[in-house]
Amino acid sequence: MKKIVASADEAVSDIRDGATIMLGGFGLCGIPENCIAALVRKGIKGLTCISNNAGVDDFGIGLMLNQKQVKKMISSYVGENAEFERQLLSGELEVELIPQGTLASRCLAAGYGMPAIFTPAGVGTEVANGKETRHFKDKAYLLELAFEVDFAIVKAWKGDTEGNLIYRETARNFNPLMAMAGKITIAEVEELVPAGELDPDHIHTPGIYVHRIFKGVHYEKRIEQRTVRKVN
Amino acid sequence: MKKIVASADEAVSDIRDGATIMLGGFGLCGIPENCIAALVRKGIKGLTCISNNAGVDDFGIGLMLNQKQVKKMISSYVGENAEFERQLLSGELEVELIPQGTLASRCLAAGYGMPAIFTPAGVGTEVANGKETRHFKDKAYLLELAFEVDFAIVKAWKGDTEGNLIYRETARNFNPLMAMAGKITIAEVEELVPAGELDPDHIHTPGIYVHRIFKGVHYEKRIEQRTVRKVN
Amino acid sequence: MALTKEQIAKHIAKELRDGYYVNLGIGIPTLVANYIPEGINVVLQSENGLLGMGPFPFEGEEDPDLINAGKQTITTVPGSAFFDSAMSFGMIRAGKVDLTVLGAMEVSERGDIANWKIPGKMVKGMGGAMDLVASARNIIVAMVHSNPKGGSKLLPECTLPLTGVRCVRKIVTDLAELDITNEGFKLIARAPGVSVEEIKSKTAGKLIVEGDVPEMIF
Amino acid sequence: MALTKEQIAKHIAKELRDGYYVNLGIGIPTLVANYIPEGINVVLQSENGLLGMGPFPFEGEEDPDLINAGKQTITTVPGSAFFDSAMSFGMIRAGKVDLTVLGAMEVSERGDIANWKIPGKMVKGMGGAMDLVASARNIIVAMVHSNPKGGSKLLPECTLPLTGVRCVRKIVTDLAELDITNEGFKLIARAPGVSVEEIKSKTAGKLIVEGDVPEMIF
Repeated sequence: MKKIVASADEAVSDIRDGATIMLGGFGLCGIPENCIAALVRKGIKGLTCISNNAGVDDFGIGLMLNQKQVKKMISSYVGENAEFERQLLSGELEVELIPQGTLASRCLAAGYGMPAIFTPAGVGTEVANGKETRHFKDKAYLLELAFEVDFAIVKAWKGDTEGNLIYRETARNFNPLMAMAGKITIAEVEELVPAGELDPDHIHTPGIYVHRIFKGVHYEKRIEQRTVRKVN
Repeated sequence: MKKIVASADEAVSDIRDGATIMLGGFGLCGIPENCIAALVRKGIKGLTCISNNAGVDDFGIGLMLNQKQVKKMISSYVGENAEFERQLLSGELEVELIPQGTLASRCLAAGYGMPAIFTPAGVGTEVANGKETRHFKDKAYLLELAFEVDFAIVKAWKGDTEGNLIYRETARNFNPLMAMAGKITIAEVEELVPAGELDPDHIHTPGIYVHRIFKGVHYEKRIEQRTVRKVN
Repeated sequence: MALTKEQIAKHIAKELRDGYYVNLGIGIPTLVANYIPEGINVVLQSENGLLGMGPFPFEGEEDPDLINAGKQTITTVPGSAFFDSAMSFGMIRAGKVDLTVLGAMEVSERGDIANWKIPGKMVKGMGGAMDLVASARNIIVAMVHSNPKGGSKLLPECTLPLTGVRCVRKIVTDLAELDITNEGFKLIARAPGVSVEEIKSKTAGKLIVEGDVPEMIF
Repeated sequence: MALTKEQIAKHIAKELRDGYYVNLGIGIPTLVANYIPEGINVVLQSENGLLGMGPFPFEGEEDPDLINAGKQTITTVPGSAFFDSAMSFGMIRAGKVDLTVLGAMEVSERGDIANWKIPGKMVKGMGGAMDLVASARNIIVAMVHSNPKGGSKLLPECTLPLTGVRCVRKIVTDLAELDITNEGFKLIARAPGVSVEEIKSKTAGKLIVEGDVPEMIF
């Protein structure tokens, strides 16, 4: 069964209006640029997007927000983005904010077949509202449920024809977790190689978690906060 | 703070009678041979050992069993080992058998600060006795608690002076999980290199989980089931 | 004629589909890998931390760091990946493994399975069996129809301690292929030359026979 | 004289011990990295998936794949390691990070902290702050003593939505170093030239002053 697809457009072709999708990346680092562009071209609406951030005005998920394709964002940190703020305040966009570690763990739980996990994050705060709190050894934890999503879309550095993925530096972030959490997982990679070329000890996401893979093009890899030091 | 110790003997020097220790490896693959030898030399008794298997008569944890150092084994599969069977039947040795995936997940839970996890393994069997069963979406799961252990002892292929570890092939198995689960984690490696020589993208166990590291010697790497095919 | 172990494996191999990820237990299940139909690619998972298990190594090429869940020396195929035991059972629990084939001592007509413990005998442990049967989406049992004393291994209720409940979907024995249904064991195919009556007499649990039951073809 | 941001950071840096793994939040906490005492090695954790964070890159050497939790371009030091977000927060939850320094809008005398949400303003989210404060063994808050309107940020109870409860151990402000005790804020040290009376007048929560409170030394 071939996992290779020709393009981002083919990869996302069966994502429909109203789907729940996960998108890897932290800020603009390690985001699936090609698939986001394809989703914008496709023009589907009413999406629920699970992603740590929501992009900026003219890049990342911000591009989908501009086209009003997103009904709901589930993130840990949003709003580097004026259009996002406008839609939120006008009630066009719904936002659910969850702690970053909880976001990561709920992906992990999905990928590892665990229906729920316990985390102390948010105990005693409004995040705990409506959730079960349970004590283990006098410490309180919240019960947080595994995500269930139709599609997970991730970006890796290298991939092979079996769907094995390797990420680079901090562009790894949520990508391997979301790759495990999708019913259908789509991976775009900078370099696509034949099976056998990646060292099996170096693989971060085994191909069993990946259903479609393609070589992305024209990565911009925009930097959100360019910080440098002076040469002494 | 230096993590490097000179030898296996130094690494295990503060493990006392009655300690609970985890030992990495699957069968005889990826076991901490040097530390096991040091524990045998040290002669401490009354140990509770958590390890997927219990070695064979004259190798692995079997060497500690021969010296009657083990009070209790917590494993998923044991008894390739006549002395083990004798001690078990005579009541000298206590054994707790737990499903292999549960063993792995209880290590992961410890390493990830999760007090407990849910798994379907063992539902409706004697493994479920005395445990909480809970349904999520009509499927039953057991609540299994994170391990709490004094010492975790693991074997890696390569390590650096910061305690970062890389495993080789299926010698990885439980090692990265147990490395995360120890209050004190001891790592023995085949090759010990200066910080900066390992590719940070290739590291399986970040050094934050490792407290002591040393270069092991004289690895026998015994094969338990030598199976080959004929050249046609 | 009762099937040989190889024929049991060969018959089970017909269940393989292109792209399947498959976990094969020790014994007869291991043999299934020898009968993967042409044009079909499957990836073998070994629960000690490998996707893409290959055949045994040639003599002299054994690698002690490279073993399967039966602790046998093995090889990898191109495109393989190594991972730790938590991820290995994670992918099993998450239903990413399409098919699990394993042996059994007893199977009940509801699909309960017992394959890890015989009271009074030294218990070696369940290994990964409880995780596999609790999690795999599709579990096929490969076993002989009767135990060494001649008793049926297909029972109304298991008498041995259970490994998992209501999890087996299909059984292939030396005599027959049977599906687990809400009503009991449903006879799907007979070993060549084995009569429905013989299967009936050797199946203690409820057996459902509908219409003409075909013979297996090899 | 009230401390500068740099002095707050420098004073907090005295808490560092050799071998510490440290997570520094955005703002003043980030500056702590500039004042690591000589002879002390600490490893900086960035919760987006890095141990061994180094300084900002030289111009032209920015790598878009290498950022910190503040989304700034950074570098690594020898011996660094990358990992995913689940492992990153896993090591935080498991108490492997020895010290976390972060900013706050309000801290209560019980050690509750509020630093993520102001009702009526656009809420950007808690990011990793709730995980950090719920899990780190040792949390130091770096902030100014009073809010822009002159009100105290050290309160009997937080008025803003909480980030975490009973988690802060120490606060270093522009005026003072204070420990959270069962009885309230305990004054440990004064900024040079700042009187106990001034600190008392600017601390709304219960302040405990025992004996002679030393001045900070820089």
